[in-house]
Amino acid sequence: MGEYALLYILFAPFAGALALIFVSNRQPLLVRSIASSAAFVSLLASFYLFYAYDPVKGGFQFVKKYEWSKQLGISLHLGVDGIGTPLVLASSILLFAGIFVSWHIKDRTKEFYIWLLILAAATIGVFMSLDLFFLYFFYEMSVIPMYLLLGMWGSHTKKYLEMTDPEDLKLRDSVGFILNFGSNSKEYAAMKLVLFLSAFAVVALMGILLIYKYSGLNTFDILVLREQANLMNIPALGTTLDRIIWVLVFFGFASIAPIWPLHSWSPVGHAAAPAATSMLHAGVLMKLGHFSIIRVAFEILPETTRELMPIAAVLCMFSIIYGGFVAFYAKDTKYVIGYSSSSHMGYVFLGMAALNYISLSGAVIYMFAHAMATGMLFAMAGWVYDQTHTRDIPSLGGLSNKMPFISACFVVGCMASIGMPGTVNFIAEIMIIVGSWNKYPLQVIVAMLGIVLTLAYLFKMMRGLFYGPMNQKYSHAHDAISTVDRLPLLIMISISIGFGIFPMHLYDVVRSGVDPLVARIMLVVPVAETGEGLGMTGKATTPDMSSTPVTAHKPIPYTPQVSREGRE
Amino acid sequence: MLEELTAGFPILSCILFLPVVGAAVLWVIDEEDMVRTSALTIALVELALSVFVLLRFVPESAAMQFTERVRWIPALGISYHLAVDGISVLFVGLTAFLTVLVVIYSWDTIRHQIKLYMMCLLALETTTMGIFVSLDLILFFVFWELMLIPSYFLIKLWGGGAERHYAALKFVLYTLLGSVFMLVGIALLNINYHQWASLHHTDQIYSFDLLDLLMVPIPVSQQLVIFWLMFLGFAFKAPVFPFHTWLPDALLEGPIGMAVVLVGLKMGTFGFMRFSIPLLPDASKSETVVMVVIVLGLCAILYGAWMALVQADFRRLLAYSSVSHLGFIVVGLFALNYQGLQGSLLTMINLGFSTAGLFFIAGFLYSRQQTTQLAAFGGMAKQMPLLATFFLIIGLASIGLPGTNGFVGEFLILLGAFTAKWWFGGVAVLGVIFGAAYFLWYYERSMLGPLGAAVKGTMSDLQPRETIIAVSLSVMILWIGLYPSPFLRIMNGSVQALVDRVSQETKVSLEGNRFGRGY
Amino acid sequence: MIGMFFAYFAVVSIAAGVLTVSLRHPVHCALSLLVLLMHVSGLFILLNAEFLWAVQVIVYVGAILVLYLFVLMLMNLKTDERYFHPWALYILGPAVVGGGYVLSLLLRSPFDGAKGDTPAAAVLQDGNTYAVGIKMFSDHLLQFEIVGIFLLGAIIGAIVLAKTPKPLDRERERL
Amino acid sequence: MSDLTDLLIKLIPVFPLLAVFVNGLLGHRYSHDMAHRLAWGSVGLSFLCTVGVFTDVMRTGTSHEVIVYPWIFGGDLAINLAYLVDPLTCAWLLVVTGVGFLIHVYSVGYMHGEAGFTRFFTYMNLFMVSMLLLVMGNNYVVLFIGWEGVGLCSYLLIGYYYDKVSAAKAASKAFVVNRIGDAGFLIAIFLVFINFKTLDYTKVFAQAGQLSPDMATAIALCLLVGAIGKSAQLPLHTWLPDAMEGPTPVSALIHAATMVTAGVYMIVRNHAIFDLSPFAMSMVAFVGGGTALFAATIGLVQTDIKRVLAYSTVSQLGYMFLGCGIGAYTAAVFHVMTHAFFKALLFLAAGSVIHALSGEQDIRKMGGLSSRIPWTHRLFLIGTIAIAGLPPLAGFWSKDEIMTHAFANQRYLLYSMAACGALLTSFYMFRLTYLTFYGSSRMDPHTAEHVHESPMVMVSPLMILAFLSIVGGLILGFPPEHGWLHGFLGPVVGVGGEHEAGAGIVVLLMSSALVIALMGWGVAHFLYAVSPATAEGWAERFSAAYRILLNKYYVDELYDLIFVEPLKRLGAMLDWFDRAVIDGLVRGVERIADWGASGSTWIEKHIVYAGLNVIGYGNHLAAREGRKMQSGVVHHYAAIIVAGLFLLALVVQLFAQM
Amino acid sequence: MIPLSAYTTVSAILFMTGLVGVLVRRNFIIVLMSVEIMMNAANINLVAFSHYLESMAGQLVALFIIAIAAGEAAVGLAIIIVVFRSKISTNVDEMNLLKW
Repeated sequence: MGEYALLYILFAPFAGALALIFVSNRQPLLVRSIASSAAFVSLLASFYLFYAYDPVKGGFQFVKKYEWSKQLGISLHLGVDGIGTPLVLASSILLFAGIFVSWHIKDRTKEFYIWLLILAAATIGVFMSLDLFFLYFFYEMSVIPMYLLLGMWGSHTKKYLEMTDPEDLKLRDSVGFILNFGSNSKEYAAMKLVLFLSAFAVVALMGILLIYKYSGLNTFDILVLREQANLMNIPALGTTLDRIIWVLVFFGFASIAPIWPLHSWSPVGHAAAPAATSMLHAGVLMKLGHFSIIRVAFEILPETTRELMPIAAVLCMFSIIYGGFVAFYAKDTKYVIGYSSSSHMGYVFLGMAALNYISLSGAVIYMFAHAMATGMLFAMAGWVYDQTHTRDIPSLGGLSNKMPFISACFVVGCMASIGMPGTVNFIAEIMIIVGSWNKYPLQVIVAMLGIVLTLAYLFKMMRGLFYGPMNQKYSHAHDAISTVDRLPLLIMISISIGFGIFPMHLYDVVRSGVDPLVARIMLVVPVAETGEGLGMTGKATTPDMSSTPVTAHKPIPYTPQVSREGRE
Repeated sequence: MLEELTAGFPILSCILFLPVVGAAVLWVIDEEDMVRTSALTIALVELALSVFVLLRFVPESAAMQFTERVRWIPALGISYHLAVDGISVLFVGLTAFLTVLVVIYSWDTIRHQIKLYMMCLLALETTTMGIFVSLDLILFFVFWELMLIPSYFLIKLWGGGAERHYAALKFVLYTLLGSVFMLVGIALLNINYHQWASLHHTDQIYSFDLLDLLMVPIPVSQQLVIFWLMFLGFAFKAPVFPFHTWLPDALLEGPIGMAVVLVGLKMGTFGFMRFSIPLLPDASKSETVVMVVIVLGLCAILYGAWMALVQADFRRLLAYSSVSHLGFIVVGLFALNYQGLQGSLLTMINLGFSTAGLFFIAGFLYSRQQTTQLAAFGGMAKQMPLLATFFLIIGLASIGLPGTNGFVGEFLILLGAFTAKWWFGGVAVLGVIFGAAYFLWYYERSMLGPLGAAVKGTMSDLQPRETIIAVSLSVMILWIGLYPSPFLRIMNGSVQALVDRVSQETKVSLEGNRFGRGY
Repeated sequence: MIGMFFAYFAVVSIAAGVLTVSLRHPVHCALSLLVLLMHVSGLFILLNAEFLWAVQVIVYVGAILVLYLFVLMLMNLKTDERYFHPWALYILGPAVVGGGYVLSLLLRSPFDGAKGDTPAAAVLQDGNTYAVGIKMFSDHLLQFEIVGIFLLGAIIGAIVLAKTPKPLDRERERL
Repeated sequence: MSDLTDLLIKLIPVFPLLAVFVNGLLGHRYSHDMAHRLAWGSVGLSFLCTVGVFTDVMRTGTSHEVIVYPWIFGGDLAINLAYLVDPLTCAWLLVVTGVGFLIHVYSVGYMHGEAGFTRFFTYMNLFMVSMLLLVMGNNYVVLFIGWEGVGLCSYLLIGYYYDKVSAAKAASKAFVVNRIGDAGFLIAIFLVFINFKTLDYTKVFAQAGQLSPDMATAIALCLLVGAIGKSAQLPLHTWLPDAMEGPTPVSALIHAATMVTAGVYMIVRNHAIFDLSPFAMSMVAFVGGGTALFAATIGLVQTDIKRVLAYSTVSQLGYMFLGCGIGAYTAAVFHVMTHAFFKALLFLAAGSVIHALSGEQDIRKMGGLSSRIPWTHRLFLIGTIAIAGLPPLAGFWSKDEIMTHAFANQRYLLYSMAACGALLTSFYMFRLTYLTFYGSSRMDPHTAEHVHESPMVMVSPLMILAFLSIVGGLILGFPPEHGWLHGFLGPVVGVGGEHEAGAGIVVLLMSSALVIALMGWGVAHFLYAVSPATAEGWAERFSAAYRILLNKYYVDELYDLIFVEPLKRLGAMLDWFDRAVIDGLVRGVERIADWGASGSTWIEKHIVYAGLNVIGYGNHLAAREGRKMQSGVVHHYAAIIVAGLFLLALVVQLFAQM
Repeated sequence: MIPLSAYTTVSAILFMTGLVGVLVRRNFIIVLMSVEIMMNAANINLVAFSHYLESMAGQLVALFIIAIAAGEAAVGLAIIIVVFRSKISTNVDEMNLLKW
């Protein structure tokens, strides 16, 4: 298996999807078992990958390259580094969990699973693509199934933001449509999501093509481009080309992240999507944005990244606070989680913006952690929805009597989402804080307040769902009793807590991916240029205090062995 | 023999995780009585272990004892580092002790979901224990935050008030708000360590370990920033004066057991003593900090006492009296001299018996009249002489009558404060007067005088279980009051080390580990 | 001489075209179309395309037009009151202008290009039919086959379309 | 011998303490008889020990310092639970255990049949323990334990009848007012610690000389505040009269003989510090003199038998303070001892009266009791004479000594205050006696039926006290200024501040004191035995003054107005502040967050979503209008195709031309 | 020798005529006939160019066009018949089911 691990991970779901085409919907069990076994293969391979990835060696491993078009310089070039590995793992975990979460889908089961598998496989494909073309290819491929998943198996969203009259379609022909959240049908969501993401994907594509064209290397291969492409100092449109490319790539991909104010597709999309899709969507699909920015912008345009990344640092504040506030106000469970996701993605941007070893590692771990946390929450919101057929928080309540298991898991999910110690989120959070403080103290404070806000709205939602008086209408609701129902939650919880308590390997893996990157980005700079005047106000006692870890005088050689053996 | 057997035995880990493991065991027990018995057994075993630790603890020593240190996240310098010294070891015993009492108290006062309640309680015990025995700041923070979860549910699910949801959320939010700032402070400490370590090429370039951090000098300006960040964390939890409004709500709405833990275990002020002061000695003794914090403390003393004077609800009264006591503790802490620190430490322990004891009393009253409003009582001493007696004993301890534990602590604090600046002590002394006033006022109106008009039926005197609680508290109160020597001996070494740490110049701390390793 | 013939064929076919478009009765239209087709085939002769002339006469006139006539008769159409589209005038004007414009373009263009491999002499040597055949079955075989399949498809399509639908199934109705 | 003494010293407080525990924990399991035997027995044992210690001290003249165990320590602070027994302590110990023992015995009779009999004795024993600690402690903190301990017991015993509202209130008041004094005392302790780094008397007094005068004044004044609180001097005297809500033996023991003299004890004990500060000394003196006069005036018109005695106690305590203030420490101690005898006697006798009258305390409803309860009458009369200062009874000697000192020190103002006080004392005490025992009976008929002499167990302690009241002065303090007591205490309090008065002056002063006392008697006799109507006439004529006096100069009301009410109002204000401002801030933050949330949502709705929807809607509009081209009519499509073709051609052409 | 532009002119005029027919006539059959006219115009063009450029391709394409015209006629007429069955009309304007 070994070196082909990536292929197993990537193509097992595709193969599953292919196999499903030939199965009839009359045999749902067969459908599910095919889907789950495909996902299981992928999951196993991902775990193998994760643990077989050698952080000491670092770099891209398990590389496979297949020529696709010689003329255009396109090849199916797969490989993972320390950043991709955990995300691949997260994707396959969420896929596996998602298949069990959607175990009870009765309508067109086969098709659902086909699209779900394709969605996940495409996402995984992005995480392991080392070729810009295929990166983009998988990126788009992961967006398109969302349309079908939302449009066919989604649910209409009601009562979001005091929306009015969801059924009155006449509104669509009037100006009222503009302010009409009544257009919150699943079709609206699906259309909005796909159009929005595709539009911005095209923006990113433009960036990619500019890279392709102006690098003059006739290749889409990231590894080649990052070594040889020289895009600096080409004047264009009153500025330099690299900046234009960077901005195109950044905003093109950041829209899926989603960075404020490009987030509006996301909550509505989450809300309309079926649970498993929401999980994958919020869990890993949004990370495509960060990941692609890291892969494309960070790798190929390091200097420009250093120059322009403060944009993200500014926007992330808005993401955090704004998303938190809206989540606080929303009355729909999935909107709450959706906005919380878009708020939390701000932390990832913060970690990325600070551009140092710790914070960027924190950002990557946060992506992984958030995948688990938000996956749990969406799974449970989905369960509640399946039982009560409403997501309107005010009309729910007291469900903890009916579903103790779910409510207990929900607590864990909330805690994970808040970054309660003991979950891997906490590790990520503290790394982001530690890393970013010197460069962006204000943002860190804002992020901290964001945590408080997160707790406020998640607890508010938890109280709304599970405590207080129960509506007798929902007395038939029942808990997740069977293994199939509990399995996904337990997997995600155990992963979240397991890595929260033993994050060493995860950390090593991520560090091995982040270190060369940060070194690339930061080392080209003379020390004087960054960090001066920020952070420490240290005085004569220890003059070196004024420098920050960000601007370390020399790269700190990353040697996991040392830290692993430690002292004593 | 016993020592040989127990050498190297991770007793602190056992203490730390026994309750939570016990809670997991409770999960599978269905029968309610069995649940209660098991919970009590677990709590008692925990108490036994804690007492064992206390007995084996070498007094008059500043050293960290029973150290357990396992690298946890080596890359970030986070380790699983448990140890107790004179500052923290008493809290271990206190936590175990109070938990036993709370379990006993909750025996039949908790009427629904007893299993879950006991589980939460035991989980709470683990987290509070964790706060007291962690030497790694992240580990500490872990427990600090985790503590919120059981607390939240205890308040929310078993609280008596109508506003309990609000109170629970308020408590959690408040604490979290503070602790996120603290987290930033912790991060800054780590960054500082990192800079130092990368300059000195140590093999550990990141560390959150208290002992490591203590070796590293911190520029004063940086210390101030970190100090205020951590101050917020601890002050919100403590709660120090202007941050106290969650306390009355949480105590009034939450169940008695939770209230006992909240007021009995002074985690916030412990944090000052454990982390803020030793880590940031220069900031702690800087003029502004001392003035601001002590003035806040003095405000708290008077404010809490005055507020307590006019409260008609006993639990609110206790909440404000707790604020007042916290004022004393803070004043003592930031007097930054031996008596102040020792007094504060002792007072933290004392309140675990006295204020927590009064909450038990409040609980006894509550279980009889379903309220602690003054209006529902009056002349209770006639019907419940035993309760009235214990009420008086514990209450007098809380107002610091000589011969009770309260006096020893308060006396030391006042002495320390007075030594630091005469008017610190001078103002704080007023709190002594008001303390007597509000307690006696409430006692007089609830226990003495003719039978109250609103008293419904005849109230039974203390039940055996309640008597056990009251008696054990009273014994502890009188023990510490009359013969505090064992307790003081336990503290002395560590307090001395702390005083040395604070009084020495920064330069000295550069050279390393007078405080650190020998500690 | 050839010029005469050309003028005749050209004028008549244009006139027939105009009649086809403008006559009221469909059968008349079909008949004038017949005239048109015949005269266009004449133009083919002038251009040395005998095979095409034959095909034009046989297929167009003999088959297609007859098909039209059959259909017309099948439907037994009456003359419409308003056989022009209501927008006719709006369309005619621009059409005339556009047509003039196209004409002017045509007249100004030199139409000169690379000569092909079959000059008139080569054609005349073995006859037009031979030349067409050689060309068709060598270089343009694929296109030829495609057209064949297309025709087949068209025939099947026509049959399917024109087939009289069965009356609704009783069983399904009962359901 | 010394070891034995040390052991005895250690044992003195142990017996009552044991009794406290046994009675307190097991008292409800056995009979009252057992309980009271334990109680007075333990005190008796203490007394015996005291006597043993006393003889040793008297014999050797040395003081003993006994450390029981280290109590509070750490850093530079070391406080032991330790005793210091020197002559001063011995004097107090004798009074405390001796008088205490008698009162315990008396209580057996007095409290007979009361509910909470055991509780009473437990408290009494606890009081003994505290009082013993107070006088025996070798440092300020042990003193403070006792100091607060007696306060607590006073609280408990005043509130003994806790179901009486007035009792409960009086108890709280006593405690809180005492606490005010205690706060001062605490500050004094801190000041001492700061200056001497120790709290042991011996070490402190050894270094006292190094104290700066200002600091000495500060310490002394703080100590004075403590003393004022405990000894019910102006302006903290208000609790003592209210304390009469307790059972009479309590009043006798605590609020007359022992506890209230603790202030005097403290001042005498700290004379080394007081001596350094003339200002503080005169403060002490004036507080004492003022209180003596002030309380005496109130005593003139009170109608409650115990209250009169209470004010008289306050007044007498004033004399003691006055004595201290002019440096006549021995005289003050002397007066403490004699006062303990006769005031205990008076209180117990009053208790006997009350006992006889089934709880009646209003002297207006007494009268003519001399025949009904003769023993009580006689004993009360002895007490009255003693306090009024008629030689050779005890009060004369001690009071006269203080006045002599005042005169001899040229503190004439103080002397005249004391003299006036003496006159008034004599008057109101005889007034009390007359109204109670002579004249016609004004009792309820119902009460009158049950009047009976108290049992022997009550009367016999009275007799002993009466005996002591008669001879105590002579034994202890005769000849004036050179008596046994002076010799005994001399080593402790020294002779500083005592001026030798000439013999002639002494005699003169004695006779004037005698005259003053007799005058008081005479006036009382005239008003209440000869012409009762005159008294009423005077009361009417000076009704304003009378009312002021009756209402104790409205001090309580004044305090309510100045302190209690504003405090309560302040509390209410703060409560409002807490709810409105601090909690309001929190809620304000919540509100802001809420605004933030709704504002963000508004933006989300009206800008972000709407912005996107505008694009969508534009698209929609374009489509809605544009679709009309899709008329379904082939012609239109064809026409458009054609038009397009033309356009294309045009474009091509244009480009070609370019 | 007749110039090429003569043929193209004729072809253009015929094409325009056919085009006008397509656009203005309401009878579907006549519309189809107009299409035939346009095809013939195209054929003339092709053949003429074939002749003048000495390439056989033009004629071949013309041939294919005729074949396709046959197919078109067959299918078109079949459609007309189907439509006529349901609508009893061959009026193009009435066949606007594709509207909007």
